[in-house]
Amino acid sequence: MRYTPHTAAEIDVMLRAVGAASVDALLAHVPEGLRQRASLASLPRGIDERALRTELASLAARNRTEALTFLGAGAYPHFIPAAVEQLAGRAEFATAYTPYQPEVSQGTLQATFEFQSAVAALTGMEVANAGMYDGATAAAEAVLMTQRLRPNRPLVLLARALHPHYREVIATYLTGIADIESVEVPYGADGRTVLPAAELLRRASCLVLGYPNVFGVVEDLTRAAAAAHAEDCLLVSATGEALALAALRTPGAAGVDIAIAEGQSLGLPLAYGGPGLGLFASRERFVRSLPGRLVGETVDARGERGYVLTLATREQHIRRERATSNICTNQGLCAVQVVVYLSLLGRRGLANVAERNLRGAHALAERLRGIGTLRFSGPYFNEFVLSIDGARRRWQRALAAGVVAGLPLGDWYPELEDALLLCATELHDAAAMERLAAALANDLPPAASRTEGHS
Amino acid sequence: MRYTPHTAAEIDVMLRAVGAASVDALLAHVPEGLRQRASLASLPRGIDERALRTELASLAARNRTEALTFLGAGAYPHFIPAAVEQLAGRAEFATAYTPYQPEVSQGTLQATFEFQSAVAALTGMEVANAGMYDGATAAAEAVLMTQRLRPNRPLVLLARALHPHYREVIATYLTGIADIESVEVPYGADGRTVLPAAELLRRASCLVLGYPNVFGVVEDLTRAAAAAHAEDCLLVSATGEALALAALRTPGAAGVDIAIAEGQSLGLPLAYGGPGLGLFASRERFVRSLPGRLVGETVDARGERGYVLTLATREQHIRRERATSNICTNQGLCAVQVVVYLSLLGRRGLANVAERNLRGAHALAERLRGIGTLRFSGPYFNEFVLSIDGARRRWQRALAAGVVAGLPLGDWYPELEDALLLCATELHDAAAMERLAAALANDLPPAASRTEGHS
Amino acid sequence: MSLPAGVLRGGLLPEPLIFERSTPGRTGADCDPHEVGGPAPDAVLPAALRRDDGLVGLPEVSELDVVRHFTRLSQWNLSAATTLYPLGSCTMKYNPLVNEALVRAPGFADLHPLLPDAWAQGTLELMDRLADFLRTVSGLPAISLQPAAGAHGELTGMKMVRAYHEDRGDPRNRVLIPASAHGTNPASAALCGYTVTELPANQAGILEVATVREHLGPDVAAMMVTNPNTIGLFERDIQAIAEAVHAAGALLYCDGANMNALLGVAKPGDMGADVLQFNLHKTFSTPHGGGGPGAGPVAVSARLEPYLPTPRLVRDADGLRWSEDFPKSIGRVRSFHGNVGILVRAYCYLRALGGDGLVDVTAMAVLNANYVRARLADVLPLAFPTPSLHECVFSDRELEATGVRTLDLAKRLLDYGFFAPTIYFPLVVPGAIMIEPTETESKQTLDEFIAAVRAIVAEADTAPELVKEAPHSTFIGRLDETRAARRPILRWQPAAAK
Amino acid sequence: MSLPAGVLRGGLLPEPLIFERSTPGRTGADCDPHEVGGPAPDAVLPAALRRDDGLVGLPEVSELDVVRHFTRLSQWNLSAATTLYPLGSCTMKYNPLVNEALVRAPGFADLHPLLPDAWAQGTLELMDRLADFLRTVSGLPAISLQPAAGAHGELTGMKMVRAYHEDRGDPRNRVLIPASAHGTNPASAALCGYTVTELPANQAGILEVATVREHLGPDVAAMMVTNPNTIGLFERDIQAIAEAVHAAGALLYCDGANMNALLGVAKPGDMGADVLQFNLHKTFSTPHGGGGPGAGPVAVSARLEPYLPTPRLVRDADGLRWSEDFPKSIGRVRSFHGNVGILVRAYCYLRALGGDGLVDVTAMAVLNANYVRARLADVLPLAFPTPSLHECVFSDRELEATGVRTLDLAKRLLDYGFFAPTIYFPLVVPGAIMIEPTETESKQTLDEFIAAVRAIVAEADTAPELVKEAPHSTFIGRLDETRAARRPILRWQPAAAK
Ligand SMILES: Cc1ncc(COP(=O)(O)O)c(C=O)c1O
Ligand SMILES: Cc1ncc(COP(=O)(O)O)c(C=O)c1O
Repeated sequence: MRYTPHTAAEIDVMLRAVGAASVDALLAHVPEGLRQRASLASLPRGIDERALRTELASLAARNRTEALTFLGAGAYPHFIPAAVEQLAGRAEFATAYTPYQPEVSQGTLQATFEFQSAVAALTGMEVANAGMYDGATAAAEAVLMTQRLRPNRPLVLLARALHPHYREVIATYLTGIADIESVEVPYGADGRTVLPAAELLRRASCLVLGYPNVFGVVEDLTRAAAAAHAEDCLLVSATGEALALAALRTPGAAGVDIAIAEGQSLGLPLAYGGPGLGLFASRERFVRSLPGRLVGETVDARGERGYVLTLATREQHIRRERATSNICTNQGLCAVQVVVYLSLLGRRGLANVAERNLRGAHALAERLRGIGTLRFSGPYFNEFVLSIDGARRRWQRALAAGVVAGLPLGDWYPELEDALLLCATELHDAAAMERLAAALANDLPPAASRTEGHS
Repeated sequence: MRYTPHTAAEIDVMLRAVGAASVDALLAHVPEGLRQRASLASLPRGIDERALRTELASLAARNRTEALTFLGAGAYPHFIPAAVEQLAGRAEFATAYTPYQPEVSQGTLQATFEFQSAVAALTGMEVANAGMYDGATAAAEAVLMTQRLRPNRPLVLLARALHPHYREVIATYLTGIADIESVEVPYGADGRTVLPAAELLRRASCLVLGYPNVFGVVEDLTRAAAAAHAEDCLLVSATGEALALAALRTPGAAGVDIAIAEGQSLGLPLAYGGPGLGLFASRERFVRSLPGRLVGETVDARGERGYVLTLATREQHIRRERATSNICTNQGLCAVQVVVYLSLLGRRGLANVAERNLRGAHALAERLRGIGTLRFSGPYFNEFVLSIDGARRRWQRALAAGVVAGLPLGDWYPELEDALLLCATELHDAAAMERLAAALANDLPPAASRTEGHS
Repeated sequence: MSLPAGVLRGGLLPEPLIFERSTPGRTGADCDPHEVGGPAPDAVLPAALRRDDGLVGLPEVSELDVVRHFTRLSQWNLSAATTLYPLGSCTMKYNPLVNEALVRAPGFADLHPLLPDAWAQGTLELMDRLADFLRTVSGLPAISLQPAAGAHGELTGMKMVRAYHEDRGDPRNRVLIPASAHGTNPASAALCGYTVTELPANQAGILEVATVREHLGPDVAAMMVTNPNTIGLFERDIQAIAEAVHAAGALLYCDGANMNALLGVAKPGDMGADVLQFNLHKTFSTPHGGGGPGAGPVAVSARLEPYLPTPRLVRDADGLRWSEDFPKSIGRVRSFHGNVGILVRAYCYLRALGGDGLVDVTAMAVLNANYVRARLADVLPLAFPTPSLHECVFSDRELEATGVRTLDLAKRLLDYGFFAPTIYFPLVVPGAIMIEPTETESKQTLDEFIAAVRAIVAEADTAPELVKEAPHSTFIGRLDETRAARRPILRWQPAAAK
Repeated sequence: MSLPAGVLRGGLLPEPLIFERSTPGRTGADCDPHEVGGPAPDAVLPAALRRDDGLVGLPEVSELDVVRHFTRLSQWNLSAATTLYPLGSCTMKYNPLVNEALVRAPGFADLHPLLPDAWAQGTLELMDRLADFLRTVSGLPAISLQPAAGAHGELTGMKMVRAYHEDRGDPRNRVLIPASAHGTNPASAALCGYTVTELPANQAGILEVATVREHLGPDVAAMMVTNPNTIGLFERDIQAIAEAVHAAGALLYCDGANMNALLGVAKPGDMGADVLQFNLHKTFSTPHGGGGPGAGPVAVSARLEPYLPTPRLVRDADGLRWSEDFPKSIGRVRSFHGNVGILVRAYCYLRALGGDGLVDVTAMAVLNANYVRARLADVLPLAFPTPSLHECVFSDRELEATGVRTLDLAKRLLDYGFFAPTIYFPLVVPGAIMIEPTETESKQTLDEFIAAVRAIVAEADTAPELVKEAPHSTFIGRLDETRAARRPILRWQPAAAK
């Protein structure tokens, strides 16, 4: 059988050692009624590696990844150097598990410690954990953490301009947790969140802002932190495009209390949205309230430096229902992959990729001037909202020409029905921008656009 | 700069240590006249990894690997399990070199020892070396070895049914080596080589037969060995399709003196013909005449078993112009890849793949009955010659339908102008065979065939 | 004479932190920021919003530095690809290399999650087929592939439990959980606002229906059971328990982390489960990645179906598409559609094995665990003599006289070239040693492991210090965990900042 | 107490031979022989031609066995991906990982070498562009990519030399080769039927034109020179030597293994070379694979062009195609078209670096070698004080008093985590230690290496036994090479067969 190595002769010897007449006899204590109904005969039979390759290739071919897309909105296409997946994918990283035995897991442990250090540096914060499932769940965990830190505050304030997935996940996580209400904070004409009144801040454990927010607009965290802290409310920044942190003032420098981000942009493929990686960083003084795993430095019996999982008393396997989170398996290998990416690019490479994104998106906005207008006046990084009449119709036509003209924002914001959320990264060259401009300028019926050959 | 890590500051410090004013000063002893003409400014500037990927992808797209082909003729398409390349490709195997320091090269050494053992088992011979460039050069080295073993024999006998590349390479290797004449031995109606007269054998250092030969036909090595040995002539078998050795009586059992083969079929991709791997196996008593590297077992200072390069006194770095071969860099990683493949399939898997090939090729021949006829009556493994009128025309038409109907043999054998050399491996299923049959049956002009839609 | 620092250790290379390899101005991969023109950052970002620290604290190294660094680090791990990793409850089976190659195909890897559904039909089809597989295996009619791991599946499941009761106007507040349960069970229940009541098992390690009945009440929202439980024992009363739970108006949550024991043997749906999370990284062989990513799809009975997270995959004339049109849904539990890369691997595994292969998986997993159990039971006391399935749990109580504890035995096993079993879990077994060999291990490997455990037990008598000071042969010695927790150092800092 | 066998050694796992992991009847990957029907083997193959031993002697292991086996073995190697590998003459530079990914694209990997040329235009285009790069770099007008390695390129080149002379009715029989040459030079010349005359260098390690003139004569077919020579010294008289050689009717063969020192510095064509082999695996960074595959393209001057191996790539209106239409060609030197997979990698490297990058390669390679030379010259005597380029050669003569020899120093370097330099080559330097750091090494790495060498030289005085018994920290101790050669064991054999 595939992947099960025993020969019939070996099974015999083993059964004798066990004292069982057959493998079936080992299952005899499972109630007969259950066993009779447990057949898997309705499943297809197994196939060999050759057939599997053929099948997967034909499935992959039904995904149109060759199209030109300007989609961001929480998942960002970036170039990943070959070394990143080859190194993180090494079998010794990929097939180990949580490093419960540190003496034979130093590879994972040191890499994770380096990841924590790199995330702290990227966010400008003091501590970072070993990673969460994704940006949205990290945001939800951050909100719950503010509730532990400010236990008597019945509100959490969520910017309307925070990515809707993040708001939805926070909402899901909050249900059932008694008496916490979440309040939506509106955005203004510049696309930035209008800071809530002191009265609201005073009753809230936290204010959560996107950074950049879902419109790509850069919030003023420094002002928000000052306002929140004046009322002892914690400020949480949530970054969907982690690369932006290489260009923007760090959450740490701005005075944020908890900075979370989706790390996918930093060396992880789009993979239809997962696995990504939740980055979670905060202040030293809050470390015992952090959710998730932490790796710390120590020494071995001979005094050599080494790394271990630490502060586990926050975690479910020790604290059970009083744990700071229920997380167990996290996204370990993604964290390793991200730190490989960050190491490879380093200070200069990362700054340059970020600058390339910023310049590219602004060049695109410039190119589209006249075809549409910028919806918001606030500063942005690599993503912006274009107001354009007949947004949905034009989007559909561009599609027929093989161009995905970003995201029609009406799906998420009814008030933005005539707006497209467009993203340009280092993967979009001038020719790609021309194709988008041509596709969006086109206001003819779809059939015509196809023959015009924009694809 | 790409791949050169120094910063300007470091270069300064290093130059100071060296006592040179500039890097250029280090080159000052190279004659000025040469330096002035050495500019590489005419070469394009470097590109980054992203641009490189784009360029290579567009080149790869110009190769029509998606076509249905029935080509063998010395290079055989086989399925390679993913584990094979992933394991052999591990950086520690790929980026080491010849294991001159065995204490830190045991990975390469043990794997090579295992390779030698597996090749000996596959060929039924007593010793095998660590590999040669390819089957053809291994054949040439075998011929030269027979000249060392039978120094006073002015002839080498080469079967006409030996792959022409092998014959050509042997001829190239023999030029300049005084007074050796090579004689071509014809084939008969069954496609097998007509054994040469005793008179010829008596003057020859060796007789070289394909096994299977270039027509896919299985020679009778046992008879050939008896005839050759009766005249103290050595028998060399040359196998282009190494997988055949899993189905056919081994050269060792048949009494061959040197068995060489092209190992590509055993886990190496086609790669447009290279890198492949020359397998080279022989008898214990000839070991000191072998060309190429050998790995042997030994012990370390503590008595632990380990492996080293051995019997190096045969080699160029010690014996220089008196070496048994000039080979230095061989195909080390290919040997590792082959032993991974052989390990993964093992006795049963390999026997089954071989049987699948044999059955498939015979099923194909059966399917083509009536469209053409088998040119030769001798037994075959996964390749055979089809006589078919208008072979080249039909081949051309099949091509237009996206099917490469094997090799028009007229290119290599003028007497076989109306013959196609066809190969079917485990990659050819019944539908593929149907497509070939349909394509070959078609005797209409090319344009028509295209609209008939065989592609 | 002692060797200078920085020297090969038994063949492995030491390596500092990547930050300690940095040189100012060095970079491994770069990008020309001017490629497409566009304004400079300071032309469009006000100074107060601009980063001005030059990304201090990130590494500055070459590509070769990075390659050597992580290649060296990787070699310091033991892993399922290099040795037996008998970590109980974690199902560290072989992770087929072909799956790693397949998931990296650009058709899967480069797919943006917000592409129009029609443009993602390959992945949607794969997800739909995977869902089908999992429905069949679980015997439950509906499923969501969204959760990112087992605990996330638990959270999702318990949120549905809450939604169900609230929807009926009967918001209950208590959940029953056996004391042997994995820590994620109580933690997940708590995250849904439930208080937890722990239930004891009987002398045989089995949860009795009577115990359950005793604790049931109108305030109980659900019972969470792991079956087979974390001792590897099948909960024989499970159907009766389900009936009791249902009769009390509560729901039955099944923790599916141990599904490797049940393929073709019993379906949670048939046991009466209302909700079950899969741990694809365990049962369906996706690599554990040093701690993830995993995937924790959650399957439910008909009564919980309306509450499944959105978006859900539905099929109409045009093919598969995502729908949010489920008003009772608990909503999203993460962004986008799940750890799709893990789903692809799990699909490959299921497809490769097929129905017959899955049945064989469980049969061989159970045989292997029972073989280890039988061959060790004379030297280590079993936690319970009850027949077990895919794993076996021992305790260290007979070692007590030697002073050797479970931890020591685990550390000493490392010297023998094996990863250690899960230890001190489940909490109900003193000094628990929980061994799950999985079905992919050969008899030879098991025999070597058994010999090692037996040798260590003997060493505990003859040379207890050898065991207590283990490991001796690892890259690094026993690490001081107390020190790490007392004065936590959680990141490297630039020298100036320290 | 000594640990039982089979135990972790400093973190590395031991592993027997794959054959010793076998179990009768086991297999890792299989194939259904009946998929497409067809007759059974015994129906079509007479018994005398059929294999009947069940492939005895091949392994019988599972996929997991294979994965663990080769993963473990791989970790026993030091490699350029894990540490400095300063093997002189071998140019062990960084091998970019992206090239490994690119060459595996199915468009390259699955291409049959006998496909119609029109169907292989991508690879042909790549080969043509690579040939262009190499022509520019060498300053020679024509090239063949067919040879599989450096020595194979030499053989090809010398066959052309022979063809040239024979074509002119002047078959000469002697070749001049400096004593410092690589062993492949005389071996290749001998394979072409030439006798070899060894030429000494002068006190400075340089070959003088006078020495060459002295040995030239009408029987000399060619002179083979390596430039820079194997001591890393540029042969300054090269142009005068070329003139003398040509004046005597002979040809100049340049061994291009050291081209890493010449990019942008000097072109062999300008030096007067008639033929030059490239070692792509050295100069152009294709991985060395534990001993190959490499590639040894051979470039020639106009007068040798007619003799290049066939087939040759020509461009016509339809694109690139193979042509055999070169009647003076020496013919094939191997099957098909060369080690194309290696050519793809070399192309990627050349394309990524471009002209400016290649110039930088040599500059940095020369700087690194000179840095090591400068920092070690006070503790190890240089073979020659002459200015050197990309590598430096020391001798062990000053260690003599301590009893420590070059071999010991090399073994001790392993303890320090470095691969050893090339030793005892070139033969003209007693106890030669030949160090080629290459351009991809950082100053830090070089400093660590320098510190290690200096420490060992100090140890030779203070603790000579420590050095003489090295290595101490490797996976296995110093191996007995004499024993291996005396009673050679060259293969594993089934127990019964022994
Ligand atoms: C029994 C049991 N339940 C739940 C979990 C939690 O699963 P995960 O780690 O994927 O979150 C685990 C895994 O550790 C487990 O063993
Ligand atoms: C100077 C020199 N010439 C020739 C060769 C032979 O090259 P190859 O090993 O590729 O056959 C080498 C490599 O070892 C070399 O260093």
